[in-house]
Amino acid sequence: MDKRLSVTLSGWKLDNPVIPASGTFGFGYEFAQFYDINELGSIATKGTTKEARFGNPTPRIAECDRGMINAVGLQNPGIDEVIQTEFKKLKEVYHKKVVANISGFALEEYVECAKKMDKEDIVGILEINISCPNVKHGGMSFGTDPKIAAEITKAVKAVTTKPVYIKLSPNVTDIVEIAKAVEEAGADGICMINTLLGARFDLKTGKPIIANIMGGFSGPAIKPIALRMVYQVYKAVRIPIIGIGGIATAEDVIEMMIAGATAIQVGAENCRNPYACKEIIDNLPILMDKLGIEKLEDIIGRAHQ
Amino acid sequence: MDKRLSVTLSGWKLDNPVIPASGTFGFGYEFAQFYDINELGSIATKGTTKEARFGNPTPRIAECDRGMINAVGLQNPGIDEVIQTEFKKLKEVYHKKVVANISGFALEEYVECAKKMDKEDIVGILEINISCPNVKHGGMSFGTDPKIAAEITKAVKAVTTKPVYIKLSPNVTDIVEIAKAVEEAGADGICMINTLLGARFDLKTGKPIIANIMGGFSGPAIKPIALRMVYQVYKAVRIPIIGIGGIATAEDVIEMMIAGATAIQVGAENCRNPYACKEIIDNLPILMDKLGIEKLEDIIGRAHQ
Amino acid sequence: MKSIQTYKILQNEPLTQNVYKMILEGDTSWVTNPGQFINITIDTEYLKRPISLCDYDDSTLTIIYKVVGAGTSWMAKQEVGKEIEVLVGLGNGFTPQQSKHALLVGGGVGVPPLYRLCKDLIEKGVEVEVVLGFNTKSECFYENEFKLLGASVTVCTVDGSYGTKGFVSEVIQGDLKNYPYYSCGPLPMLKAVFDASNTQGQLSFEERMGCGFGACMGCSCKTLTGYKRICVEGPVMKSEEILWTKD
Amino acid sequence: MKSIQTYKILQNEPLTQNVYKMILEGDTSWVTNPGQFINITIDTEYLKRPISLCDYDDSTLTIIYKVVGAGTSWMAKQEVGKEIEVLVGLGNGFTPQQSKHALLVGGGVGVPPLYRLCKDLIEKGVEVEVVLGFNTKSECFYENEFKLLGASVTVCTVDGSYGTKGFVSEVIQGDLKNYPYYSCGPLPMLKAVFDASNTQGQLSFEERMGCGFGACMGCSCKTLTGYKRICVEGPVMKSEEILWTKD
Ligand SMILES: Cc1cc2nc3c(=O)[nH]c(=O)nc-3n(C[C@H](O)[C@H](O)[C@H](O)COP(=O)(O)OP(=O)(O)OC[C@H]3O[C@@H](n4cnc5c(N)ncnc54)[C@H](O)[C@@H]3O)c2cc1C
Ligand SMILES: Cc1cc2nc3c(=O)[nH]c(=O)nc-3n(C[C@H](O)[C@H](O)[C@H](O)COP(=O)(O)OP(=O)(O)OC[C@H]3O[C@@H](n4cnc5c(N)ncnc54)[C@H](O)[C@@H]3O)c2cc1C
Ligand SMILES: Cc1cc2nc3c(=O)[nH]c(=O)nc-3n(C[C@H](O)[C@H](O)[C@H](O)COP(=O)(O)O)c2cc1C
Ligand SMILES: Cc1cc2nc3c(=O)[nH]c(=O)nc-3n(C[C@H](O)[C@H](O)[C@H](O)COP(=O)(O)O)c2cc1C
Ligand code: FES
Ligand code: FES
Repeated sequence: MDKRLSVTLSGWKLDNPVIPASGTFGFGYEFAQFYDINELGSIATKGTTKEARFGNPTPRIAECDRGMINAVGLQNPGIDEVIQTEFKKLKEVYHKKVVANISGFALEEYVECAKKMDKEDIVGILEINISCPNVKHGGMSFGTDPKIAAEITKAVKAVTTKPVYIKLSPNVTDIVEIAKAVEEAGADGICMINTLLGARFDLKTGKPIIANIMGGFSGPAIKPIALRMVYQVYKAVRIPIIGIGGIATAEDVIEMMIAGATAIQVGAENCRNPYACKEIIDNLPILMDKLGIEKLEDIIGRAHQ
Repeated sequence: MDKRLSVTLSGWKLDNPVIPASGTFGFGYEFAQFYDINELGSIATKGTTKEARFGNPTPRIAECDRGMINAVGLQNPGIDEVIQTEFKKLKEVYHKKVVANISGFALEEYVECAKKMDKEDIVGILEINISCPNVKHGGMSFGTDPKIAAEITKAVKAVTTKPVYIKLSPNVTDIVEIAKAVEEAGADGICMINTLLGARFDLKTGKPIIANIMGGFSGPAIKPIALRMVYQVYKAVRIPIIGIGGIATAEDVIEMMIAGATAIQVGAENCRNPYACKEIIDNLPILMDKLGIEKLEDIIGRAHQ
Repeated sequence: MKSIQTYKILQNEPLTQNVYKMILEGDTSWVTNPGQFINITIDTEYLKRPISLCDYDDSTLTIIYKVVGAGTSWMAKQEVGKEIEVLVGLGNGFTPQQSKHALLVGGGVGVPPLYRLCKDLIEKGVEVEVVLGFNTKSECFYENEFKLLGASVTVCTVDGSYGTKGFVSEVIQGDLKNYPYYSCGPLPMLKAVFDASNTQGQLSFEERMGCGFGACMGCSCKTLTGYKRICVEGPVMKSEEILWTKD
Repeated sequence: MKSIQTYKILQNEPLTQNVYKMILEGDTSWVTNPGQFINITIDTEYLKRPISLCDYDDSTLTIIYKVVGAGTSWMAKQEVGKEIEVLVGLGNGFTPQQSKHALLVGGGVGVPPLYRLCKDLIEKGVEVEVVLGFNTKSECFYENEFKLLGASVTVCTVDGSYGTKGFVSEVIQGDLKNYPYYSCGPLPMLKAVFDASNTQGQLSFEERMGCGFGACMGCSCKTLTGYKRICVEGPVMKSEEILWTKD
């Protein structure tokens, strides 16, 4: 472990800023067969809801140029099962804290999930997903309205002592406005961005490839949009940002931190390459030497200096 | 010329649906050295403003994964010079009508430009850019507010008999709302999408690559977002859509038309490959044969059937 | 064990106009069952491409794939000697059952995974009836290979240009309806086989995949025994757990 | 004439640790002036990469490039015999003037375009003074090549490890200040040359480009004679038209 890689999120010191993104890493233990997942900074666990959900019909996946669309729709076994079964399995192979991602279809659901997560030692940060484009009634629409976003933030903050990070949707006119609203409402940090709404069509049948028609588009293709948004939000808020969107290499991590991220998450790239996070962590010190970066923390928000 | 490729925009019959997008094809004549530009469906000319503009400081270009960011900022010699010099040069090598793209910083400017364009025979469609992310005070902000978008549409419609197509910004929460507003205000068609706001940073210096910090991101990377938006807007309006965003191949044209476009524009791809539009037009009949498409017009909006 | 491995292409030749056979040299110690699959890195595309094992030995994997899009076109262009990156150890595969008879039904590129299964069953002393379905004569492959294993083979073509005219399900008559079956092919074929048989079987499914190793939930399906991921708990499902009612 | 052409790599060898010389075989009939440039298609990157001509004859182009990022790294890896796609016929280039003396000042990879210019000037009977600037000894290249053309050459290194210690502008003293000059290199060097000289010259500029052939307005600059595109009206500008005031 290289001390130069360490970053701090709301008092929690991570060995490195590399966190697999929610939904692309299951509950983590699937990856233990590829490498020691304790090398990761942390793990953002699959979006969890109050009740078990199957999610959307298949096909749920469409390939794109340097990216993919997913319309999984928050498949998960429900919060009780997540805590009892999934976290337990994860703890057998992983000894750090997680970023626990929760979703809901009503304010009360977020609150109930937050209450339950609050009791779990394994939870280092509560990541509140108000930006899932793949579920009707809720999800993304919470993330496009600053007032509702702030309400959810307040309600969750009221029932937990864990740091609360709000995960923002990029499918908005003004992401800064929403970031400011959740900061004001007490958010401890911001995770951004979730997927962009996208679609693909089958040339032969003329039908949408995704059963749900649209889904969340992510991967290296969306990186310039994520970088722009992180840059804008860093300028406007004082709470830390976990930068997400198109990260696939150590270079991408540095660029995202320069834009303003304190840590980063890797999403789609885990799907195409199960070793993605490990490779990034291994390459970071080499790249830092090349660029003359002493400590990663030094470059957070450097573009703003 | 293959009759199977022909499409109709507001009564104007194009030989094919392939139109180079505004800003990526100059005033057209630069491309005459590469091939006979009369093979094109039409040409969307460089964004024109009332007064001459130098645009933004350089660097104005940043490369991205499968795309590029530009922050040209509407460099153009002003409408009078465009009509007198640029259109004249274009007419020497090109004998069809153009899609004349105009921009403004205030409602009056759009009106004045529209009045002048209205008198030009070469103008087949007036493309009103309310979505340029590269200029302060105006441009994109017009395109994010349905009320202002409708006002500009009405004002322009009042001074011209040419078909008026409004070019929409993708940097919004709800593009359907804006599309409906401009349709209601009398727009004859919609061009979508303009560029997505993006940024890149230099790893060595930590500075933004674009002098203006942010710019418009486009190219194949953004295609899934453009497809989704065209699909959504086709569902909601009855006026024709010119589909724009990431088109680089004949396959992309078919996919965009399936989503709901009557014609398409090719942007960034012209920069990386001056023959892009010609290659697409040449490949279309071959691909149509392979897919069993008799006439291109048959597939417009096929995903909605 | 799942892992990313490098394989060298030993052979890459067309069996029909669009269907290729590729032999890959490298680690095969991870294989546990016929019907497992691998996920091939395509240099020009974002996601990997899942392809079933057709056969394997101590140092080679054989796959058979149909060229349908960008990824498989790229595969068809790769030359012998080239090294490719593959995610291996994927899927449950078929469980060859001890029984007197067995019925194997494959359609199109659903045929290949049945080949090794057939070999294993015959080795166990099972008498194997193989039914292979194709659209037309020019698309047929591997009839002879199955015969050489000692199986009894019926080929059907939809247009009747070779073998029996019609769908594979029409051949499942008499005794065949009572043989434990193993099937792989397009969804309507699987359903027809399920409907035609009076007994239990194993069916191999396809789905668009994000990861292929269980992380993304892209390939989920509902079964009588809960939600399953085609890439981990599948691609092979038992007929008893499938949410189908007989037509 | 601008067009896309295919060229075959005849040579691709390092001159220093990071600077490579590449010889390309193909059409050269489009060349009109030294200092023009080509735009090279990089298989792995979206945009083409602009590189100046160092030299040319009836069937070959020579370029010299420094490996700085993804595109030039890709170029360095291409093997002799490989064919690459290039957009050619770009830029105005230098206009070699008849004069008794000429001063050529190049810095780093600004040196290559001066080579053919030097050749052309000497052919015209001009006495050429060449000043080449590099950071350090190990980065120096082409001193001897210029000497072989018959030019008088001074090399400067910033760290003094070879030749004269310091910046090229420090060498521009005495008579040299009155020679018509031609310069290519980093912006601060161009400005220093502009400041040091008492007469007129031609300066070659760089800018990030979208298209490289005049369509996108990505590379514009303001001059005393209006807005210019570095890729069409440039990369070479006359000192008279530049919006600089002498320091
Ligand atoms: C478990 C499994 C085993 C398979 N075994 C074989 C085999 O042995 N031989 C064979 O020829 N084919 C097999 N397939 C189908 C094969 O994966 C697809 O034909 C292939 O991915 C198409 O890729 P492409 O780039 O050529 O097509 P494109 O249409 O360009 O692919 C675009 C995207 O869609 C996906 N896709 C397209 N068709 C399918 C499909 N039928 N199933 C799953 N994903 C698809 C691709 O993987 C890619 O992500 C199998 C599929 C699965 C899921
Ligand atoms: C007219 C002209 C002539 C040139 N001639 C030469 C030459 O003869 N030899 C040589 O070594 N270099 C030359 N350059 C610079 C060369 O174009 C860049 O070094 C090269 O594009 C870097 O590409 P990359 O992918 O390795 O770097 P990256 O940094 O990965 O490139 C990313 C993007 O930035 C652009 N870019 C990066 N640096 C520059 C730069 N200095 N100028 C313009 N665009 C840049 C790239 O083209 C690409 O679009 C010239 C530039 C111009 C504009
Ligand atoms: C297959 C898949 C499933 C996802 N599921 C979730 C989820 O359950 N909760 C969530 O907040 N984000 C989810 N996301 C979004 C990612 O966490 C991430 O924000 C997004 O993919 C952008 O990062 P990327 O470009 O690296 O993929 C999912 C993304 C993918 C690709
Ligand atoms: C270099 C450049 C300049 C552009 N200038 C204009 C412009 O002047 N007016 C306008 O409406 N759109 C302009 N655009 C946007 C394009 O017309 C098009 O809407 C966008 O690039 C998306 O298409 P693409 O993905 O094919 O590039 C410009 C785009 C580029 C890349
Ligand atoms: S494809 Fe990702 S879980 Fe099956
Ligand atoms: S680079 Fe496009 S105009 Fe010069």
